[in-house]
Amino acid sequence: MSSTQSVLELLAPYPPGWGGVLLTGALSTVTISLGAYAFGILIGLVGALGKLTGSRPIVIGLDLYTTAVRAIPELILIVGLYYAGTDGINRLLLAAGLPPIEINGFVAAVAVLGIVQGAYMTEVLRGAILAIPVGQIEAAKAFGMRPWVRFRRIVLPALMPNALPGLANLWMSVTKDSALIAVVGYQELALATRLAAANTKHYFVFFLAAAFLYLGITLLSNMVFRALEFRFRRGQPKSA
Amino acid sequence: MKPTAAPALLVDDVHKSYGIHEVLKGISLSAQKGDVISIIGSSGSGKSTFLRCINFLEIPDRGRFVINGEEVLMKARGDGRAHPANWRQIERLRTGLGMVFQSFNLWAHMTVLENVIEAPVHVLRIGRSEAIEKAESLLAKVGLYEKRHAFPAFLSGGQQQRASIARALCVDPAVMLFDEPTSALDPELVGEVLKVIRDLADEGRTMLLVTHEMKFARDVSSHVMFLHQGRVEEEGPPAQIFGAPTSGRCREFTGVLSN
Amino acid sequence: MKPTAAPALLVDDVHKSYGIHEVLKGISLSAQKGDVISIIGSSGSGKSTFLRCINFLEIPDRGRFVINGEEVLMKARGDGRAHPANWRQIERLRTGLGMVFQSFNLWAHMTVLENVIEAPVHVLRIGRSEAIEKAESLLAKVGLYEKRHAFPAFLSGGQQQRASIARALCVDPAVMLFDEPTSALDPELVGEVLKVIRDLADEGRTMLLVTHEMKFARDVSSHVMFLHQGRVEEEGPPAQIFGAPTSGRCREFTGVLSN
Amino acid sequence: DVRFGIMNEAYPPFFTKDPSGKWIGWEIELMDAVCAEMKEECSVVDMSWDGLIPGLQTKKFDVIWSSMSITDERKKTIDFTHKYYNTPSKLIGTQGAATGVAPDDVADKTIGIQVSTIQSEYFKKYFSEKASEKTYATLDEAFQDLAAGRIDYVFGDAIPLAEFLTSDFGKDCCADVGDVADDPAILGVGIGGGVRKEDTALRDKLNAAIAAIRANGKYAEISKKYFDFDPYGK
Amino acid sequence: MNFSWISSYWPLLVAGAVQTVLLLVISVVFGFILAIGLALAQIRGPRWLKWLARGYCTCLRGTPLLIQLWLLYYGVGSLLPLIPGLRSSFLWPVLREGFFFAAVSFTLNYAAYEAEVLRGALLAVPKGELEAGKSFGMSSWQLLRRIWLPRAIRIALPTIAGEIVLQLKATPLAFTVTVMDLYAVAYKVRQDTLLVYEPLLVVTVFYVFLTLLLTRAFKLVEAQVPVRR
Ligand SMILES: Nc1ncnc2c1ncn2[C@@H]1O[C@H](COP(=O)(O)OP(=O)(O)OP(=O)(O)O)[C@@H](O)[C@H]1O
Ligand SMILES: Nc1ncnc2c1ncn2[C@@H]1O[C@H](COP(=O)(O)OP(=O)(O)OP(=O)(O)O)[C@@H](O)[C@H]1O
Ligand SMILES: [Mg+2]
Ligand SMILES: [Mg+2]
Repeated sequence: MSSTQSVLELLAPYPPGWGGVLLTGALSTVTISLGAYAFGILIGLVGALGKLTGSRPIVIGLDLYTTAVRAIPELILIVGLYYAGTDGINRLLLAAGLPPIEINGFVAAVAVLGIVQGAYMTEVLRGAILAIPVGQIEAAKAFGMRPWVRFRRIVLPALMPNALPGLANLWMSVTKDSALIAVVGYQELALATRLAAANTKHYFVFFLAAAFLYLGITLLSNMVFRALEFRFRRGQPKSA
Repeated sequence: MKPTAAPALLVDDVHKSYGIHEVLKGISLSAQKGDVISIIGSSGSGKSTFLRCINFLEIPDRGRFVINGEEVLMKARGDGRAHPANWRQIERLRTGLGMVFQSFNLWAHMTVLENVIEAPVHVLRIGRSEAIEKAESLLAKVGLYEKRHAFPAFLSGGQQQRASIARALCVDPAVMLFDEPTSALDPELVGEVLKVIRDLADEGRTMLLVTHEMKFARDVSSHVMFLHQGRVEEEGPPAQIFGAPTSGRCREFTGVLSN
Repeated sequence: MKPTAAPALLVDDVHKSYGIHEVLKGISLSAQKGDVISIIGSSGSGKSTFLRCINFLEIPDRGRFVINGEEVLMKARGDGRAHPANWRQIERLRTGLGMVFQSFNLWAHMTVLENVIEAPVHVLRIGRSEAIEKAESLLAKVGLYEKRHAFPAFLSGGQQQRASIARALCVDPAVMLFDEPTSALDPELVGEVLKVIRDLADEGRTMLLVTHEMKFARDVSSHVMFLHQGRVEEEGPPAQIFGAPTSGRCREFTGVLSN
Repeated sequence: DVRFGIMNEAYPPFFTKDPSGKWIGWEIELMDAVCAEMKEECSVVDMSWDGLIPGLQTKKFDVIWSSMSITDERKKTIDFTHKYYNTPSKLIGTQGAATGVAPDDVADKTIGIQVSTIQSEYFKKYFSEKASEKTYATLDEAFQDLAAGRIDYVFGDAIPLAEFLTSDFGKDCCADVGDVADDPAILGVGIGGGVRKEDTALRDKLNAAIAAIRANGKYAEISKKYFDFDPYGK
Repeated sequence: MNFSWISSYWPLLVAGAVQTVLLLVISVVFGFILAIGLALAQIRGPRWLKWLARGYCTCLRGTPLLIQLWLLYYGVGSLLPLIPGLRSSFLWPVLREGFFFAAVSFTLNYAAYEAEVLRGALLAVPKGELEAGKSFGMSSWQLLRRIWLPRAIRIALPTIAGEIVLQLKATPLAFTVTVMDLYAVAYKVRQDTLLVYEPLLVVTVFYVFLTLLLTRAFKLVEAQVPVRR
C-alpha cells in the first residue's frame, strides 16, 4: 500500500479505505459489550442479594466467585472456557456416543466477559445496597411488600444513585476489555485498528481514529449515565 | 365487637436478645378489635423492639403471635431459637399491620404522595387513581396537602412524621403499630392525631401505641402497659396506671407528670 | 451578668426563602448571657430553619447576626441576597455554637464515644484522654455510659438523642441551639435534660430551644417566642405566653394545653 | 479438508487482511499452492496469538501457518513441518550509529528485540556480555523506540526491518547496519507449519507438498511477486 | 501440565512480580489522592474546574489505557530528549524508562475511574452528618478528613476494591513500553515453549494471592463499622 495516501483516503468507508473496517469493529465492540454488560448486571444483582441475604455456604461460594473470577486473567478464562471447555464437553459427548457440538465463539466470549463483569457488579451493587438507610427497607417490609416488589420498588431505585458511578466505570472498562474476543477470532475495534495500522504503517492516524471512536462511545454512554443519575438522585438534597 | 371472640392481636411471651443483651424478657399482650393499647416506659426499655417483633422486622427468639386471628407459624432452629416457618405468611399478615416508625423511614426517592400510594398500589393492588384520591384526602387530614409533591428531604420534622402517619393509614390496616407518632408534632397536631386515633378505634381498628406523652396515653388508650427493663412492670386501664399505680417504678415514672 | 452589655446573640430581621416559598419573613432575637429562649410554633412554621440560619447551615437571604459579641461579616451578591463574606469567620464562630439536631445526625461511622470526643479533639484540640474523660462523664449524666462503644445504628431513638445532646455539650459552647432535644425522651429523661439546661443557664450559657413541649418551655425558659408562618407572632416571658397571650393565634396554640 | 490457523494480526508482507476482509500475502499464496499440491480443500481460521495453540490442540484447525519459528523448546509441545522460509537476521540502528555487527561494535549499546524470537536466542549467545537487551512485544514498538532514541539498535528479521527502513517513518531516522554472522544452529532452522504431534500423516503430506512446489518452480513464482531474493534461505 | 520451565525462569518471574506490585501500588496510591481532588472538584469546584475535572474523567475513561500509555511514551516521551540538559540530568535514567511512563499513565487513568466512584460515594453521605460537622466549626478540610471522606470511602469500599483489582489486571499493558511485569514474563515463557496454560496459571496464582490479600484487608476495614440489617 502506498504510503502517500491522504488521511481521508485511509479512513474512507470502503476499501481500500479502512473506515468501514473500523466502524464495523466499533459496532461489534458495542454489541459484545452490551451483551456482556447485561449478563453481568443480572449476575451482579443475584450475586449481591445472595451475598447480603444468603446462607453461609452461598456467601462463601459467592466470595469465592468474586475473588477468583476477578483475579484470574480474562485471557485464561476465555481460553479455558472456549477451548478446554468445548474440548471437555465434546469428549464427554463422544464417550456417550453423541456428535460433537460447536460452541459459538461470540457466545462464549460474551458469557466469559459477562461472568467477569458480574463479579465486579456483585461488589458494586453490594456496596450500593449497604448504603441504603436500613429504615427504608424496613418500611417496605412493614407494608407487606413481597421480596420482589420490595426490590423493584424500593431497593433498586434507592441503590441506583450509589451504584451508578461504579456501573458506569464497568461499562467503560468492558468496552475496552471486549478486545479479548479476538482470542476466539472476532474482529472488534482494537484488532481492526491494529490491522489497519500495521497494513498502512500509519499508526498515529488509526490509533487516533480509534481513540475518537471509543471516546464517542463513551460520550454517548456518559449522557445516558448522567441522565440516569439525575433521575435517580431526584429527592436528594444537594450536598451543601 | 365481641369481647370474647378471637383477639385481633395476641402476643405471648416474646423474648428478644441482641447478643448477650436481653431486651425483651417475656412480654405478652392481647388486644380485641377497637382496643387502643399504649406502651410506655423509659428510653431503651424495649418498646420499639417489641413493636418491631410483632411485624417480624426483628425476629423474636421466642414467642407466640396471633395476628388478625391467624397464628404465625414458627419453627425451632438448631440454636433453640424460634423462627418464622413461612415468610409468605408473614408478608401476608404484614399487609394487615400498619406501622409508623419512630424515625419515619419515608422513602427518599419518592414524593410524599408517591410514598403514601406506594403500598396501596403495589401491595394491595388498588387502582392508582383511587389510591391517589384516598391519599390526598388523608394528606389533607394531616395538613400536608400542599406538600404532597415535595420529597421527604425537603420537609420539616413534623411534616415527615405526618407523611408517615398518612402512609400507614392509607393501607387501612386492621391493626396499627404507632412508634411515638407525635414526637415531632406541636400540641395542636397532637390533638389532631389523637382525634384520628379515636376515630380509627371507633371504626373497630386495633392500635398499639408507643408514646412518651403521658397525657396523650391517658386520653386515648383503653389499656396501658408500662415496660421496664424488658418486662411488663405494670398494666391496666389508664386510670389505674396514671392514677394509682401499684408498682413503685411505675409510680416513679408516671409520677414525674405531677411534679 | 451585665444585662446592658453586648448581647451574646443578636439576630436581626432574618429572611429565608426556598424557591418562591418564603419560610422566614423577618425574625429578630436578642439574647443575653444566661438567657434561655424557647421557640414554639406549629410544625412547618420555620423553627428549625431559623436555628439553622443562625449557624449558617442555611444561608439566610437577609439578616444581621452578632454571635458572642462578634458581628458576622456579610456581603451582598449579584442577586440582591446577602452572603457571608468570610467563611473562616463562620467556622470560628460555630465553635462557640453547639447544636442538637432534630434528627440527631450522629456520625454513623463512629461509636457514641467517638462521636462525642470528635469535635473537642479535632476542632478544639483538647487532648484525647482529657476529652474522653469529659465525654464519659457527660454520657453518664445522660445515662448512656454503658452504650458508649455502640454505633448509632444500634441505639434506640431516645439513646441517639441523648448521644447527640452529649456531643453538643462536650464542646462547652457559649451559645447552645437545641432543636427539639426531648422529642424522643421519656418524661423522666425530659426532667433530666431540663435540669441540665438549667445548670447550663446558671453557668452563664445562652440557649435557644425549639420545643413542642409547652410545659418544658414554661419551666425552663426566660423568654418565649411564638413563630407563626415565618413571623414572630408573639413573644415575652413564659408567664405571658402561657398565661395571657395577646395574639389570638398564640392563644389558640398554647390554649390547647388547657383542654 | 485441511484448516489453516493464521494469527489475526497483520504481518505484511507475509500475511495480512485487506480492508475488505480478505487474507492476502506471501504466506497465504504459499498456503494455496501447498493445498493445490496436496489436492485438498483448504480453509483459513484466524485467531489471536493466544488462541493458536489451544485452537490447534482442540482441533479448531489443523496447521498453524503463521510465520512461526521452529525451536527445540517448541518442539516439545507441537510438531513442525520442514521449514518453508528462512530469512536472515539483521541489525538496524539510528542514523549515525556505529556500523558493524560484531559484538564489539555494539558494546555498551541497547538493542531492542522482539520477545521470544530466535534473535533473542542469538543475542543471548553472542551479544549479551557486551550490550544490553530490551524486550518488545512487537517489532513496531521497537521501531518507535529506535526512532525516539531510547535504544540504539533493533535486531530482528530482515524483511520487516527492511520494510520499516523504506517507510516514511523509518526513512529519516534509521539505517541498515547489516546482517549478523550466521549461526546455523540458531538462525538456520527457519519457519515451519505447526501441527499436532499425533498428526504425522498430515505433517508428511505437507512436507512433501512444500518440497514439490519448491521443485516445480511454484515457490519461486510466488516469491518473485514479493521479494527480490529467495526467502527459502540456504 | 508441565512446569519444568520454572527452574530456568524463576529469576525473571520474581523480577516480574516485583514490577507488577510496584506498578499497582504506585498507581493506586497516587491515583487515589488525585481522585479525591477530581471528585471534589466535580462536586464543589467552581464551574470551570468542575468542567475541567469532568472532561478529564470522560477522556481518560473514554479512551483505551493502551492508547494513553502510547501517547505518553511515544508522544510526550520522545519530546523529552529535546529539553535541553535533561538527557544529562540525574532524572534521565528514570525518565528514559518505560516504567516511569507506565506508572504515570496508570496513575492518571486510575484516578479518573476512582474519581467517579468517589464522586458517587461523597454524594451518598447523608447531608445531616455533614451539617453536624459544620455546626461544630470544622473547617472544610477537617470536615473532609474526619467525616466526609471516611464515610464516603466506607460506602464505596466494595467498589474501590474492584477498581484496584481492575488496575492489577491492567498492569500487563506496561509490557508494550518494555516493562517486564509478571504477565510479560509469562508471555515470554508461552512464546518460548508454546505452553498455553502453565505460565498463565502461575500469573493467576499470584493475582489470586494479591486479590485475596486485598479483599481480606478491605473486609477488615468494612467490619470496623457494623451495619444493621
Ligand atoms: N431544604 C428545603 N427546601 C425546601 N423547603 C424546605 C426545606 N427545608 C424546609 N423547608 C420547608 O420550610 C418550612 C419550614 O421548615 P422547618 O424545618 O423550619 O419547620 P419547623 O418549624 O422546624 O417544623 P417542625 O416543628 O415540623 O420541625 C416547611 O414548610 C418545610 O417544608
Ligand atoms: N439492632 C440492635 N442491636 C443491638 N442493640 C439494639 C439494637 N436495637 C436496639 N438495641 C438496644 O435495645 C434496647 C431497646 O431498644 P428500643 O429501641 O426497643 O428502645 P425503646 O424502648 O424504643 O427506647 P426509645 O424510647 O429511646 O425509643 C436499647 O438499649 C438499644 O440500645
Ligand atoms: Mg423507640
Ligand atoms: Mg423542625
